Amino acid sequence: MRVRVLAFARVAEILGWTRSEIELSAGSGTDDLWQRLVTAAPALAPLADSTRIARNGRVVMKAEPLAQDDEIALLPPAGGG
Amino acid sequence: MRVRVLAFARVAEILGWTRSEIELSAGSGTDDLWQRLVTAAPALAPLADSTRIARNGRVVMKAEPLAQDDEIALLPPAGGG
Amino acid sequence: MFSITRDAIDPQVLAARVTTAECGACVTFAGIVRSMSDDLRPVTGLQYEAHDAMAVSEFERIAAEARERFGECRIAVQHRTGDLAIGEVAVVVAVASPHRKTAFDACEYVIDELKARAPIWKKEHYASGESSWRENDCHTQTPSGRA
Amino acid sequence: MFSITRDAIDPQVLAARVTTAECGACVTFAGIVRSMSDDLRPVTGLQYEAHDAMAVSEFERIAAEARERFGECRIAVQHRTGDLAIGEVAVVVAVASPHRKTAFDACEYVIDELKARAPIWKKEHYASGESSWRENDCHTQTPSGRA
Repeated sequence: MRVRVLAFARVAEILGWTRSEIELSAGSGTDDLWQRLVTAAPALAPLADSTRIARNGRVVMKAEPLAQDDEIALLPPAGGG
Repeated sequence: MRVRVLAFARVAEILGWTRSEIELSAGSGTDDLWQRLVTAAPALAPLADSTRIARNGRVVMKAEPLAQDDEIALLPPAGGG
Repeated sequence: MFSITRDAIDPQVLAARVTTAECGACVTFAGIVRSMSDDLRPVTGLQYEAHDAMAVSEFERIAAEARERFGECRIAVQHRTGDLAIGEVAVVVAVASPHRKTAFDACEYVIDELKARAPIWKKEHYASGESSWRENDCHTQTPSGRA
Repeated sequence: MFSITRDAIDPQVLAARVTTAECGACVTFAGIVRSMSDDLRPVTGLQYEAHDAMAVSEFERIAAEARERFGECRIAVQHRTGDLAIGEVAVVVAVASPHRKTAFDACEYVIDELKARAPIWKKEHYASGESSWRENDCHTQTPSGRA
């Protein structure tokens, strides 16, 4: 299963990319994806509480199973305006 | 003693003019001027409570003596904006 | 920063005039001639007149009060007089400040007080051919100089 | 009425877009790049990025909330992304309504909520050569999807 991940602001700087396609085993959820990203970039770990995860444009309130071609966005705290 | 009188809005329509020079006897006050205007245009009388009088750019709080060349403005309730 | 004009008002000109490099927020209020009166009569146009000098003095006083109440900010006020058509801008209040709360509060205060206190008058012309001078609600009843 | 753009924003265009013949009031908020950060460091410029589609959806939700809370009004929101210099407009909220109280309240609500909720991020670049991502105060703490 392949999902598209969008990273923004501080999170993008830590990951070193703003968009990436990531291959996950079937049945993986948003929590597994986050864990995968933290393993690759441990500096992400402290941002766990402040980073919201959106799946296909909607912020997920707790871990959700992923589906092929999902768009997952990693959203740091808002700073607009 | 001669004063310059400016009238606005409804008051100007009743008086039939927007500016006029009026000759008053020495010692006259804003109250005498108002009375003079009401005599000439009785339809002004009902506007007594709502019309403020300004002398040289300042609203007078009670009757004040007039001086030669004063500018007296007759101000209906505000309607700007 | 404070004026009465017979010409069309450009809100953007006032906004630019108040905004400096220290300002993060600019709030602009534009009062526009509506096609309908408060009592729901179709309006064809408005006519404004003012005691220009006294109106400008009142704008200055109101702006000083706003700065005292809400904090440092830059304020511009322009009101138009003469005949205005539907959709034309009758008055603009522009306020710029480092933070937005001050700008919002000051802008609303200035237009509220302007409507209540500034020596400016408005005549509504109706589709029926009638017309009438419209008074704003006035929260301060000032004594007059008649007695 | 709601958009993210990489081009310069003209507040007057948004104001004109929301104003109809029924509107007597138009309140416009412009957020401008300041020369000084909140912690008083000299700023040379800002860099904004956004999740464009989610930001626009959030603008729409916030505007619907504002209409429900404060009454019928027309609302436009535009936020810029990319590199902005001091004095440039980062965001504009324009609200037009028959009466001014609705326009003021709705405009302030929209910018307050936009800053708290919209997926938009700002990096400040300082005269010192340093830079940092700045977060707004967020009154709604939304749970995340990690556990």
